[in-house]
Amino acid sequence: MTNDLTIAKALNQALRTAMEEDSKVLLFGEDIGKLGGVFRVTDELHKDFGDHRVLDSPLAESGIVGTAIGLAMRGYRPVLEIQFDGFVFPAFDQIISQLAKVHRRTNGSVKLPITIRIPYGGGIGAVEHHSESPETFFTHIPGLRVLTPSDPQSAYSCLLSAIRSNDPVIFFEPKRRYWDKGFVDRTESPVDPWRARIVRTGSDVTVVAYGPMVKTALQAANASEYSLEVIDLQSLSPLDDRSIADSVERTGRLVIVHEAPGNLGLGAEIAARIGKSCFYTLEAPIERVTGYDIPYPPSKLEEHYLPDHDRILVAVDSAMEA
Amino acid sequence: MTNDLTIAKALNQALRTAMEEDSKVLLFGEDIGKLGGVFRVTDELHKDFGDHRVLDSPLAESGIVGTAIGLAMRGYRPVLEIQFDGFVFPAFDQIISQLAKVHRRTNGSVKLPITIRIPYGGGIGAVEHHSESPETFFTHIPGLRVLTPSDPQSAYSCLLSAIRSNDPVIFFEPKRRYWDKGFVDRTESPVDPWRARIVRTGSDVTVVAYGPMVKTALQAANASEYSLEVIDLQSLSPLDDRSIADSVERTGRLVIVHEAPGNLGLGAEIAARIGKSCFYTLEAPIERVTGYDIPYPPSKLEEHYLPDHDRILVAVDSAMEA
Amino acid sequence: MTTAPQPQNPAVQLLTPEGELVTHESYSLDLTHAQYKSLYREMVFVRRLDQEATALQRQGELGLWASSLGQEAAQVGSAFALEKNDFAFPTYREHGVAWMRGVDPMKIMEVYRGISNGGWDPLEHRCNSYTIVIGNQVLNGVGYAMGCTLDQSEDAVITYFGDGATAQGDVNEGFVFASTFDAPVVFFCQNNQWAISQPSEKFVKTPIYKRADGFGFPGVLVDGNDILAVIAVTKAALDRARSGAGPTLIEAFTYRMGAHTTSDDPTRYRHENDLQNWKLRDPIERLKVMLARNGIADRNFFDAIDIDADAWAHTLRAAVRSMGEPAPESIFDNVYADSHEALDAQRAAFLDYHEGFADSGVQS
Amino acid sequence: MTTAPQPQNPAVQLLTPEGELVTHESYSLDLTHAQYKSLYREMVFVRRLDQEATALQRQGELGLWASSLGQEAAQVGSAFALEKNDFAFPTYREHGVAWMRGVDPMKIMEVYRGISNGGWDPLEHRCNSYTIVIGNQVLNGVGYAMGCTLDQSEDAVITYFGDGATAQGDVNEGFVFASTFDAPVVFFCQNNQWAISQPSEKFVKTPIYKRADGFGFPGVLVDGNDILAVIAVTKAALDRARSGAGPTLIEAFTYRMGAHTTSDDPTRYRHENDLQNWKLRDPIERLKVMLARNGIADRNFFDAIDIDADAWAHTLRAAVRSMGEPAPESIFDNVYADSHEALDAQRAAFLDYHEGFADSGVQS
Ligand SMILES: Cc1ncc(C[n+]2csc(CCOP(=O)(O)OP(=O)(O)O)c2C)c(N)n1
Ligand SMILES: Cc1ncc(C[n+]2csc(CCOP(=O)(O)OP(=O)(O)O)c2C)c(N)n1
Ligand SMILES: [Mg+2]
Ligand SMILES: [Mg+2]
Repeated sequence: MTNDLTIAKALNQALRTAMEEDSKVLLFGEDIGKLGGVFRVTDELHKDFGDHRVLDSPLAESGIVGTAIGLAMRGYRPVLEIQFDGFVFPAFDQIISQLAKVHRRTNGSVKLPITIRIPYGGGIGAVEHHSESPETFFTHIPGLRVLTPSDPQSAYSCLLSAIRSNDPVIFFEPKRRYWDKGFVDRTESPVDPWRARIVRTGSDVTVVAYGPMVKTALQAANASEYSLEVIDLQSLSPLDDRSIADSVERTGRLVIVHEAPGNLGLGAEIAARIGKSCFYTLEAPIERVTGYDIPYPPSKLEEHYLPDHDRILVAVDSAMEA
Repeated sequence: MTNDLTIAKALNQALRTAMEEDSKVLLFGEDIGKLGGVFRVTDELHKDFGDHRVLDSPLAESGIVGTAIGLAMRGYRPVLEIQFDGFVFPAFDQIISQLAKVHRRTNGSVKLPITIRIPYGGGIGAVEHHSESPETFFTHIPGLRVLTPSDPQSAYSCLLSAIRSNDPVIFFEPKRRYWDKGFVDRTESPVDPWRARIVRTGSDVTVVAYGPMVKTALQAANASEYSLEVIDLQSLSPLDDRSIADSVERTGRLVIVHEAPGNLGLGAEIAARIGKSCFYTLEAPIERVTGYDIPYPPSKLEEHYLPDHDRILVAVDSAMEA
Repeated sequence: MTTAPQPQNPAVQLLTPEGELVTHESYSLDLTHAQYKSLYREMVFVRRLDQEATALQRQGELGLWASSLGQEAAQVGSAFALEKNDFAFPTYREHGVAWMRGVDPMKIMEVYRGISNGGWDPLEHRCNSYTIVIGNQVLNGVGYAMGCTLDQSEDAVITYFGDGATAQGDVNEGFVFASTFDAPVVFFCQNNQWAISQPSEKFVKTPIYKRADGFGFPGVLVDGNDILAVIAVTKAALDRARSGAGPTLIEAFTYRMGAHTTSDDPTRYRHENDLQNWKLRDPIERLKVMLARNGIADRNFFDAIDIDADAWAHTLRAAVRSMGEPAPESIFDNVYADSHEALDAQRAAFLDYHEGFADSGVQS
Repeated sequence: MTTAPQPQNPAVQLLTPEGELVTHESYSLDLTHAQYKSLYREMVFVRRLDQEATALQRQGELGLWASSLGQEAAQVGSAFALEKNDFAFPTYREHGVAWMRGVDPMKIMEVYRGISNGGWDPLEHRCNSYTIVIGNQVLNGVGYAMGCTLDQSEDAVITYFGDGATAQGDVNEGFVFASTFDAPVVFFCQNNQWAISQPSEKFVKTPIYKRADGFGFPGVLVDGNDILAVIAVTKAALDRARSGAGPTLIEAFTYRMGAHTTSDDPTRYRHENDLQNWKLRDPIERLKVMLARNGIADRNFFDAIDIDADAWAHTLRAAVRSMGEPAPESIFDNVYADSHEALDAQRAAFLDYHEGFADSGVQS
């Protein structure tokens, strides 16, 4: 069965599927019930599954994650919604001290199959704290997995995999792409969320992106005079650097794109790994096209902060001219 | 005036100096009064400066940082103690959402000259949450500065600079080196905390370390058959990559050492920057010697987790043999 | 869905919804006629500001707006009670407070237009930037108050938060720190019945003001739509704070008459009825009736204010529409207070890059 | 420094410090003689465990120890009140609770020896791993209790924390969530008067149990050194929880007779006097006098238990000393539940590396 769905709707469908296939899956978060979440990703689910499967939480993120851990110990598979990227930090302690460590601490006795959905990234003209890209903080934490889809199909497949995973998964949703449409195959899983996927093949430069920047990278590829291979990471942790290396072995050049500040952004890790594994085949320095090392700016200025296809093209040119 | 001091005592002296030179400097944290802190870094200061300069706080880290922000708005220069590395996370939200952003948000009107002292790192045989190296989380946040000393002299100079800085500074203290002794020149500042310093010159391989690993790197340098140049970063943010690059331009080889997990550890950023800036002079892939991507293990196993001089030597050999 | 809840315990009231002055055993307020009239004027302007901003948002001139409609008495009244040197820590909704602290409304507009994240200088107005992360400002305010004590000054602090915010750890830690240090702070909770789509009675099983007791300081419930009671109660709490007796929690029972923000759609979760009930308790109407009934003001006065407000709103609208935009490279400003070479280098590269596009004629 | 504080309001007591049985208007307890005797035995063993561990730490066999000395009645009594399927969420100090949940003390030793961060299987014993980050376990316990409700089971939860912990955001958020969802959880606060060097009266301006009221559920103060009162009060709270009526906060007023941990030096911050006062209120002595006075047990019984405990402690000591160490590569175990190639690769490289040293004869 295929359908033309928005990312938001694909996520909604994935939640529905997960709830249908496992009665232990429950949704928990602020305003996710009647309101359907501020982005309506949980639309209709409260109505269809009821109070015991879709729970509105008090306004306290540490509380949401902290109690979800207890729910998981009791056998539930909570899928949490954090309303915006900038509001996950009150829960950071529970995430790093408990969520990420309990399975290891208990020698495998206690599993915490918890998914934390977080709409993230900029570009929607929002006020402060509503446009952050905090993936570094979670990718650096052992014990967590981190996924982020880029289109409706990966949204559907990644979210289902996240919920089915027996490990805690931080699931970043590219909020400014929520309304992008695409086909979704729901009968099987045509996408392996844990692997990077080549979303456009090319021979001159490998461009690695994830989440909202995949579309931007594809735009750049369309506009470039060079042949760009665009890779969508999907999984930020574990990082599928082998797929990147395979591509770089062919192209000899790498450009990495993300919205988060460059300093210790994910691009740093990718550059470090590929710089080592492809040391003898890299023909140019690895380029990073990222947010600057500043707090996310007020919305009227966000376009100057966010990587766009021009900045990617300039980086591609640098790589080609090196 | 020079003295043979431990790092803990050098820090204590720096606090005393700062409190003497500016009556707005005050200390705030758990058990820092009569007890003098669990590591005695604030020893005697409560007695000598009184209740209004050395304040024991309730047991709540978000509260400590959150109220310190208000104190700074009122003109104070709070120096906070977080008891152990693993207990800074309840304060993470106040740090990232307020501490790091207020100066920018207020267009420079409000300065937050707050120093957060955090004993960090492993090697002391402690229970869980007492051996973490969380520097990535803070180094990735624009608006913060991050310092970590490696010996008594840098401890003294760095802490004074942190307190005198008009920006918030996260100050990581290498707890397992607290009792290491060395000379401290307190009359002037022989060390610029914001620059990396070459603590041993060499010509074959540049070894970059910081905090507790500087000593380990020096041990490796002593044991190596090659000539190692050892760099102590001191400042993790901003990162003085130019000094590293200068060294690598001479040696052609780089090994980075830290305790934190490798994945998105500081080594990633250093490797990414040097991989780019020294692309044409690097003679071998950049090596990282780091903690593994696992939660810090129980203490009986920590020696297997922590980089030691053998692991550094193996990395040096790899770099030389590449 | 339920009908509009009433505070379970009698709230302090000095002015009934019908505009009658009543007495209270513990609280009273003695204002001049001029002051009563000025309070009315302030509330009308604050409401007009809110209306105008809502309209500007619809027209695309603002990115978002959080309406203060219905909460004018709680905001204007509590801020009126402050001394000049006191310090206010608002959330994102306290336009009435910012107004009373002398903040230029254009600076508020800057924040919701996306030109600045802060707008005004908090130290100049002794009114903090709006805080969006729920609860953060409570601890910041308590810290500021601790500083007032250390300074042995008589300054006090008021920190605002909503009913929803009472769930946050930071708010409760604020109670602990304030209690421990006898900080001169007033915790001013506007219980406007809603946290976005969540009715407050769902998460708050006991009246909010009762929370204070267990932290070792008093709590007071006040009719938040009665500006006189709000002033009296807030003044008393500030006096207490100044005297060194420590914090007070005030629960101002009010109602969010608008949507949560312009992005919100309250029809998904609340009945129109609730709103109608609360319209009968409108804080501005109430004071107006009192002024008229007691012959303090007449129709000419009210009309003149409306005309003033209209004119003012007109100017505001025009000013917002023609607001300039900061230079792109200003995104690098003020990230650090001390010099920062690495960021200077990023700014320089940024300028070079845009220079490049300008030269080549490419649109960036 | 002050003399040992007394609870300001009368705490529930069924057994006086002098070992007299007294009645209480709301609480009573009916135990068999065998049960009384077994409670005594459990407390003696828990104390012995604590002594032994303290000694082992001094001898370098443990990395650290957090003593439960003086808190045996609070811990053994509250855990005694649990049903088999109830779930306990301890801090790092509840050795008496772990003991009562059937956790092998060797597993506790593993944690403090640095061999494991968790020791036992929490699901098997329905007793969570020790939680070190202050307050975290309170939310985890509340969540588990919410699950009990969703399951429509009669299971209940008890979650432990100290007086110091009441300042933490997580603990207060735990109160909010429990109240909102009527979660079947008992908040059991051992007010042992100290949070490391901080006397509880410094940060807690009003008795802790009173905190509950403002969150919408009852709080009870109990003499934490009176095991009978602890059992009665905890049982009542658990029953209430099971019935769907929601949480209860119990403040068990007790005293930390030892140092905070073996790393601590209490002479820096407290008078020896305080301790002496509290020795008169020793929880074990109190029950012993009651047993003797009422002819429930005699000297032979007490002596036999001491001999048993000695023998047991001897075995424990030997076992700890000869405890094996996990394989180095086990540090990679159980980081993830599902397969994880990247980490498998790290483990393989780790093994290769050590293999290399083994081959070359180099000591790693
Ligand atoms: C930490 C955090 N979580 C979530 C949000 C999103 N959010 C913004 S306002 C709001 C509701 C606030 O309700 P209340 O405290 O009652 O204040 P009100 O909006 O009614 O004035 C929420 C959930 C936020 N801003 N910060
Ligand atoms: C979040 C956090 N901050 C600080 C610490 C360090 N610490 C360990 S125990 C303790 C005092 C706890 O006091 P209390 O809650 O009264 O429990 P008690 O030790 O008396 O049983 C502190 C500050 C910690 N473990 N976690
Ligand atoms: Mg509200
Ligand atoms: Mg205690």
